[in-house]
Amino acid sequence: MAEPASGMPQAACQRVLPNPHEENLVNTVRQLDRVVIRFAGDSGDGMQLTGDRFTAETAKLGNDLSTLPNYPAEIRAPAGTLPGVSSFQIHFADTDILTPGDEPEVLVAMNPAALKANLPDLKSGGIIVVNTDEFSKRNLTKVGYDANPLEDDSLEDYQVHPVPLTSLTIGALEEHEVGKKDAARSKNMFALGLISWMYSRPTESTEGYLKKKFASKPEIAGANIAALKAGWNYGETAEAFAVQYEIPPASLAAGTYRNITGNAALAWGIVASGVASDLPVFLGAYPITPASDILHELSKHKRFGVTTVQAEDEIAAVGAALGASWGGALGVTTSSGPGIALKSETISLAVSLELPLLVVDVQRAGPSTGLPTKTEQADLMMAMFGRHGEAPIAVVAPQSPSDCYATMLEATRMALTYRTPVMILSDGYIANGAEPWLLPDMADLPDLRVDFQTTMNAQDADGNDIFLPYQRNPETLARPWAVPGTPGLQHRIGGIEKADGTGDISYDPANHDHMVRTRAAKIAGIDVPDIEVDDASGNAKVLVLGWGSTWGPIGAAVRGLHDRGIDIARAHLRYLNPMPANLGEILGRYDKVVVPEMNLGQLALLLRGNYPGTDVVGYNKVRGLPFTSNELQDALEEVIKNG
Amino acid sequence: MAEPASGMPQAACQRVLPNPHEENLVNTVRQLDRVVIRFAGDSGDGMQLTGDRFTAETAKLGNDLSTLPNYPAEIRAPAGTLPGVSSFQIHFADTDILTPGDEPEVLVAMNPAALKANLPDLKSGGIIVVNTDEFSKRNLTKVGYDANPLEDDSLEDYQVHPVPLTSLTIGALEEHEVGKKDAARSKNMFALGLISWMYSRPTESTEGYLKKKFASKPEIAGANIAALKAGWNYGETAEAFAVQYEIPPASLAAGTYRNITGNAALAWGIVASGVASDLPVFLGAYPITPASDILHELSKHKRFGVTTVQAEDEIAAVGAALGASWGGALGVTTSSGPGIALKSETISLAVSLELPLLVVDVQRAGPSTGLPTKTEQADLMMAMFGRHGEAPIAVVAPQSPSDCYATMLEATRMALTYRTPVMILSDGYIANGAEPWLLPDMADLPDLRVDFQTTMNAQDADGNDIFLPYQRNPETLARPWAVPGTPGLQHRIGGIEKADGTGDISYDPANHDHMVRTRAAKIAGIDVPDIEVDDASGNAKVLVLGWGSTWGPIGAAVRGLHDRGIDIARAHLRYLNPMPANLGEILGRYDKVVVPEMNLGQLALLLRGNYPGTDVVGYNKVRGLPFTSNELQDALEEVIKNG
Amino acid sequence: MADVKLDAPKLKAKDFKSSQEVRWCPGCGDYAILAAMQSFLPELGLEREKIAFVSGIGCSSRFPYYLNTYGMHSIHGRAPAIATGLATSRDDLSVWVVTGDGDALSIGGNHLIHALRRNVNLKILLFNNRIYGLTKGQYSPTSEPGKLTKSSPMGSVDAPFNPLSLALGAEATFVARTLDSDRAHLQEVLRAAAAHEGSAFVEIYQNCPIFNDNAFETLKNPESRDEALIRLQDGEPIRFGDRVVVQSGYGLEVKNASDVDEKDVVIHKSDVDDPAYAFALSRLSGIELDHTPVGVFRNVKRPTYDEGVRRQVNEAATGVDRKDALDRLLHSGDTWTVL
Amino acid sequence: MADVKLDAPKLKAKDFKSSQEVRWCPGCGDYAILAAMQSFLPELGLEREKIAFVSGIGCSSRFPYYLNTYGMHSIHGRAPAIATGLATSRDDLSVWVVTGDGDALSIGGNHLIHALRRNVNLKILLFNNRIYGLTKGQYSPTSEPGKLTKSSPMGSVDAPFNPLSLALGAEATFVARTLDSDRAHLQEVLRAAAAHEGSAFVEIYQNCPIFNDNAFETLKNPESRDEALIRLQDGEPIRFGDRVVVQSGYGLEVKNASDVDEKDVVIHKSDVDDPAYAFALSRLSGIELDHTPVGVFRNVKRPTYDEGVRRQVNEAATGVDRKDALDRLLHSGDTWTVL
Ligand SMILES: Cc1ncc(C[n+]2csc(CCOP(=O)(O)OP(=O)(O)O)c2C)c(N)n1
Ligand SMILES: Cc1ncc(C[n+]2csc(CCOP(=O)(O)OP(=O)(O)O)c2C)c(N)n1
Ligand code: SF4
Ligand code: SF4
Ligand SMILES: [Mg+2]
Ligand SMILES: [Mg+2]
Repeated sequence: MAEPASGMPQAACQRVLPNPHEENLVNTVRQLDRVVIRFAGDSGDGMQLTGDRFTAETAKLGNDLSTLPNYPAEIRAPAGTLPGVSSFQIHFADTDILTPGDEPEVLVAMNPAALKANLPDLKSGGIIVVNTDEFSKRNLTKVGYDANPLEDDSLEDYQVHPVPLTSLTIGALEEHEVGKKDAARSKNMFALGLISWMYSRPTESTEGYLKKKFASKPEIAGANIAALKAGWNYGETAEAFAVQYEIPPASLAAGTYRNITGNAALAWGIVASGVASDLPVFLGAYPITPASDILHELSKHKRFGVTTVQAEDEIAAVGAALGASWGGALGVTTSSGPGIALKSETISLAVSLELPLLVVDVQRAGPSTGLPTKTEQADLMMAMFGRHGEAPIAVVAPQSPSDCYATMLEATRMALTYRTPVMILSDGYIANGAEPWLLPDMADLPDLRVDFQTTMNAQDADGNDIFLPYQRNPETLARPWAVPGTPGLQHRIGGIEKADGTGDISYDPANHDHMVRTRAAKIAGIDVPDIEVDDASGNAKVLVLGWGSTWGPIGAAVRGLHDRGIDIARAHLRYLNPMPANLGEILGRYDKVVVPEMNLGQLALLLRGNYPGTDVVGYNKVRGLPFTSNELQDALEEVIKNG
Repeated sequence: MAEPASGMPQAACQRVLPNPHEENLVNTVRQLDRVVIRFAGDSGDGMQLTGDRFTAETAKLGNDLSTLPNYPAEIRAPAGTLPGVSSFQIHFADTDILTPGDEPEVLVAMNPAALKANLPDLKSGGIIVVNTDEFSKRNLTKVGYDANPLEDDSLEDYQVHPVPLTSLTIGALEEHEVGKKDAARSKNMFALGLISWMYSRPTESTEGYLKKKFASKPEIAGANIAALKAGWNYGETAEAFAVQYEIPPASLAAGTYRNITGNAALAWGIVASGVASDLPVFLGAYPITPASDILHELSKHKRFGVTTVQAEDEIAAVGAALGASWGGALGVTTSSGPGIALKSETISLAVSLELPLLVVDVQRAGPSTGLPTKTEQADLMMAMFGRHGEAPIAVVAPQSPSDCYATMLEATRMALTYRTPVMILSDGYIANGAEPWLLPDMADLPDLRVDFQTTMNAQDADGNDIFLPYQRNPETLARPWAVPGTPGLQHRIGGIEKADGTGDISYDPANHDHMVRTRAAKIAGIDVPDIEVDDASGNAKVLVLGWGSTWGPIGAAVRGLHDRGIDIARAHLRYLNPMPANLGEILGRYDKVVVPEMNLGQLALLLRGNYPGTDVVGYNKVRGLPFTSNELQDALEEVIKNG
Repeated sequence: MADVKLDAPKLKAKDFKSSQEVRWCPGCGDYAILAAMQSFLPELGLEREKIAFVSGIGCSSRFPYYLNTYGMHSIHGRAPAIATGLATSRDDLSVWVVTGDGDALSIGGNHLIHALRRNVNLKILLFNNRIYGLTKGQYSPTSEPGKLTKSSPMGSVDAPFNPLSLALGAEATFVARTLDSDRAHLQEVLRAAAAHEGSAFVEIYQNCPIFNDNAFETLKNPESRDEALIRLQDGEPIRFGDRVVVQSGYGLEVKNASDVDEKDVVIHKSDVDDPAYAFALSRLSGIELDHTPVGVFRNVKRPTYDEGVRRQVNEAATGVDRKDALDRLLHSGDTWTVL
Repeated sequence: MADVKLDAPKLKAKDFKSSQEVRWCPGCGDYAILAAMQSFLPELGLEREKIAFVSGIGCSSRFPYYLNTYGMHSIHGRAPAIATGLATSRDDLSVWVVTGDGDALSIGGNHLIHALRRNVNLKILLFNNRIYGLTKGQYSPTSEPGKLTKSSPMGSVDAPFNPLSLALGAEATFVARTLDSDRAHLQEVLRAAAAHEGSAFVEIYQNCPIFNDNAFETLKNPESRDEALIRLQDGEPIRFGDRVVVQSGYGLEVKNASDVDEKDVVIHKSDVDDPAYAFALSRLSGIELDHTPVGVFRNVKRPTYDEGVRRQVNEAATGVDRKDALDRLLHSGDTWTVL
């Protein structure tokens, strides 16, 4: 049970309980179970900060939530233009939730561009809070509005609240020691105050945040806090805002939570992997959207013995990581599609060397440069097969932002235990999306410590102790990891085929066949947990099976069907190579298996190929956007109906 | 009907017709329908030349034949060592043949290393002609022979002909003006003469060849010719050689033939593609085994308007080829696995730019450096999927050395018609193997000329003529190819997603989905001929389906089964993406489809995935060697028997 | 390359504007370079279709979209390779490469040095803002040591390249430097680059107001620039403000004019064959920009790669009937006939 | 890097021989380099396990197999990148890179120049035989223009790199050249390279008797070598045969000793900070080898990359309880508790 944080501004305490007969009275408070709000403005308007603060307030209140920031693509467009729009969406509820929401019900639009860009997504009948001060002729023309949409009937399907946010903010700050420009820049805090009032969020933590952030500029802190309060009070007093909403806390598992993005969770999962394995972490990376933030985040954590090398290119990045792995570090490399493609030759070397290596692919829309800021799941086949020769590697995919942490630990376990590269397939949606994360207990950190080889491991014909660098662990098929510096175990490794055992170059046909099969068997034999099916009723004929970031939307869709009494089973694949041992059996239980993917059917092809007899139905959209749970619900229902 | 070439040395005319009762008489001539001979010696012994000349003689005699050279791997080992052994195998027959033969029946071993390295392959009971002069204590120890195998019973399963080749040659050349060293170097010609006698081959063309080759050193030419004749005469006179063999000509299709390796045919296919399309050819390449010879060959053919650029690396090589394609050339890049992996990011760009590009992958054993001189088929999945994003390209595979020529023309047709990269999957076996090729008639050269875009192709809202660089041909979905230099059609292309039609950058989700599907549809819609099945009896329950270089061994195996009255159907895939439209229907006809591949089952996975319901049985060996037809025959029989 | 006639432009700057809206951050130095380029291009005396721009990826690499010529916005670092293919196979085009410090020197370093050593007929414009702009502000191979960025929160420990030294070490035949903010100078350098047969390497200091603002302020600020900016003029003594440049060992040194004998002042000559002088010049300023020469450092003639390649092909191909030659090729060597 | 003590070797050459049979062509220059290396390594004063060799692909790159140290035969061109990862994460190892002219300068050019500018503590030995050996004889980026090979049957039109000029343009702190056939000189150079803190770039002229025989004959043949080979000695005037080297403009020139005033003879100093002198020296001989200096061209101190990276990590990590810090990291910033 969540404990709602206290400390709302004074006015908030005077709220009136909902009264169905007085709905139109001022300050009616209405209970909602969930709401989706989107803050949208120019890149310079501070929408990400606004969203982050609203999220923090909401989290403290005990709601479950999920967020999705949306930055302008690639380039910084001039202020007030459509490509310059930045937005932040939050979905929060009194139950656990799975996605940042299909359609916002509330849109805060700081300028005409933000209105125009986001209106198509708004739920019909939704609320629009709009900054009228920015609706000048000039700004309207900039985005192609012939007429002012606030003045014609184009918004008649929505509840529009026109608020002169800029001038109200400036007005509220008249007595503060800040210039007009700085005052105007606080308008996002005014908006935050207003929306916080509307949804009964406490603003105290934001005040504290602002004081800390602007510790060296107390006048700015003061102005922002004043704007925040002014916004709150404006909601409280302005007649236009007839209703205030309350979303009761969700009943979440007990524990301490924080909000976390996928990239941060991934970086922290790497840090945790270093701690759990007691190895130094070595990241070789080259910046690329949407993976760069992992490099940025890890660069901050040198205190964990994390080395980050910004290499000259992706090939050098993975090469350096592999060199560090050879030296006994946990070698990691992070990139997105184009960079992963470049790394493929070196990953193939890592397969041959049988050294641990973590390769993170934060997938974005392709092919080629594609849509760098948009999400996609179209690198699965490259992860599986994008190397010359038979070069199998392990592949795993996190299913949500916070899940990145645990997935990285799992990937590390696989890499270290089996001495193999592991590809981690995140995507843009997971990378930048955020959700509350129940912080794990340090006592539960797995023990991933490694036994480095330090002694001879065999005897030659004459009974002398010798070291065989490709002598395998009979259970895992892993070879010894004898790092340079280990006395007496000097040996040479390389990309030419090696005799199993000795590691000497071997052109023997039988040995090559044996090695190809052994490397394949090693990956196929990786110990992965069984996949779990959620088939509450036990009557489902259709299974929906996803992987990666579709977890949230699929879950929400399935919940919708279940709520409507429609039977459907659900499972989600974290382990893509090897797949769980029980998967075939599970697939066999259902008449049809629906596989929603943000690609043209990559997992579907693998399932058809690996589990003959399974009737796989793909649901594929490649729009650079996550699925909405509504579309999925419709699609699943359709399959169920058509038997 | 082949016309046997005349002009054998005198002695050959005095042969005696075979007489079953006189088998042990001197100079008995026995008819054979086929034979497999392997010449083996040190790298410096000139075995490739010997094999080539024997091949030329055999071809002229009208036999069908197939050859396979085998060079030492990678490095030049010291003389007389096992890694330094070089060999050349030829299979010739009085019918058409499909492979260089599983096991040699005759081994010419110029030194102990050659004997040791090749003996395991020799058919039991086979003939060994061995140069006894090289069997010194020192040479024997070098290769780990404790005792002289010529002197113990280790060769008792074979018919051994010990011949002091070196001293006989030196002796024969005593009166020639060459030093002892040069004389000794002619021993390969002595051996050639002897084997030519044994198999009744004319040596005239070799004499001509030697005269031409050593035109500037007539004494060397003379010595070689003398050695050749001495070898012949030695066969004729030495009592040891009781039997002479004859293999009557095969009845091959009428026309002019030449022997050709896969790499040469591929290079000539590229030359022919330039001629057929009337485009300049631009090859960007970086040397790599076993693809370098294509670069070497094309470098010689500048007279065809072929430009070859030896780039700084594979990424530059494909980049330059793509740049040239943009400029209106036929852009080609050639490499092997490691290099193709490096090219993948740029191929993904080519997919997005929708420009023609030919990418040749001469596959070798992987992963990583693998076994560079050994063959494999393990890059199929990389060809299909080894790029980030949904980046489909066309994939074709030649089935034999001479087939490379036609396959390149087909690849060019696809690339030019559909404006797409096309991957051509050859392999080491095809690349270096050789077979007779019925030379095509120039009149049959396809017309591959392209319509470059030179005019506007649309109108804007105001009725002005405009150029839409992504306006598609409704039939092929190809976009216009408007090369720089074309007046009025200036436009910009790039790897960011483009609006269909205009080609302008577009972040529109619906457009991205449309473009992803359109690129996929374009490849899926490529016009490829139906696959043909050879199911003579019509009673087969099992189909064997191969791709690429397994064509020969599979064909030979199937012929063996048919000869034994066992029903089996057979088909071979040249078009791997898209697959022929009738393939599904064909697969559906059979209870089981056996797919032999020199990988762990890549085509098998694709077939299972794309043609659900097909019972695919993989036959996989990854030994760096082609299949033998015997093992295939056994494996197929097994499947047929087990129903 | 297309025969550049640097006279009588019949096109205007506006003829080189494309229909695409220009999208860099407000105040980005790329705008000035674009404007300078658009008003310079008519001087080439070429039709627009004879000009091709190839870029990699980066803010700077969006340049081709804004020019009404042929353009390719390719992939990160590969523009010199792609342009090599185009320039080698097409002698009628004027081929320009636009790249950034990350694009050209980090991921694309290999293609750059190879294009320069081969002397492919490309005009390579490196927009050096000493930062990764597009990916939001990581340090680049030209950032100053100690630079604080998202990927170097404790300060970068990378020693930077000196792009001109690197180009000279890679046998570049034309090496120049200019500034985004000085249109006249920029155009003068573009003019010289265009007239050069072979690879012309031009480093353009470009301000990124968002991630590395004022990186080149020393050279722009009226208070400092006279002390820092050295305008090279062929055949002229190197002077700036009241300073002059003199030889010192194998390098160069700045002195007060008053302390130096007039005859000791170095006379700038870009056409010296030995690159040692240009190299010395490139070392006059390091990352600190205290004495920064701009202008053409080196401009010498050497056979171009593309011309060499084409000459061989043309020699071999002249007068050849390809179809006939193909038939003869197929029939060359040992053949036999089955009747 | 592991603390190199250049004294009291307790190991012998044979201790550095691995069990693998050496497999180069008879007469290959690589044998001599290997022998020199094996008898030099004891001088490092390090245990064998403290030494790691990383190579790319090429004949030369098989080198690590033959040394009883740790070794990685990696992939083509990538050895400097892989070695950078090893050297940066392990301060206790002596890391050597063995590469060829194709491996280092063609496909691996980018990693090479970046390792040099960063000054990663690597000893990079470039076996320059001016040809691609392993792939059987195509021209390389150091082959002479006009070279006839299988891939250039009408003669190569590529202008070559001067590897030392390139390294200097890439900010190399240690640059040297030596010859396969002169064991004493080779070892002297290896000694200096080993003692250098940072990237040491050593070009070794290596004969490939199979595909490019006698490429360096001018420097080896007793009849020509005295006229061609210049042995650099720190602090000594540069003389060879009856010739001397004098400054000429920003470069250097060879003169008859008798025509030159003793004081004008250049005194070789490898420790000059300004790379202009070393660059001038690198230009003294081009592809023709007419006046070829061997020895240490440049040897200066500059902070190393790996040391800088490690210092930051060590500073930050000292005294940190990682598990505890992880717990605090997870709980940092805004958190809330559900009871
Ligand atoms: C293969 C690949 N790796 C990384 C990226 C991401 N990326 C795009 S531009 C860029 C660097 C841009 O810096 P610069 O070349 O200096 O250009 P600027 O934006 O500063 O003009 C990077 C790392 C990419 N697009 N492709
Ligand atoms: C990615 C890749 N491309 C190409 C090759 C083929 N290859 C191997 S070594 C080599 C060049 C060798 O030349 P060099 O580096 O000079 O070494 P050398 O053999 O002369 O010692 C090439 C092109 C390869 N192994 N991998
Ligand atoms: S980030 Fe910098 S370089 Fe890029 S457009 Fe903005 S100001 Fe220009
Ligand atoms: S090919 Fe040349 S470099 Fe390679 S091993 Fe033989 S002689 Fe040495
Ligand atoms: Mg930049
Ligand atoms: Mg070489």
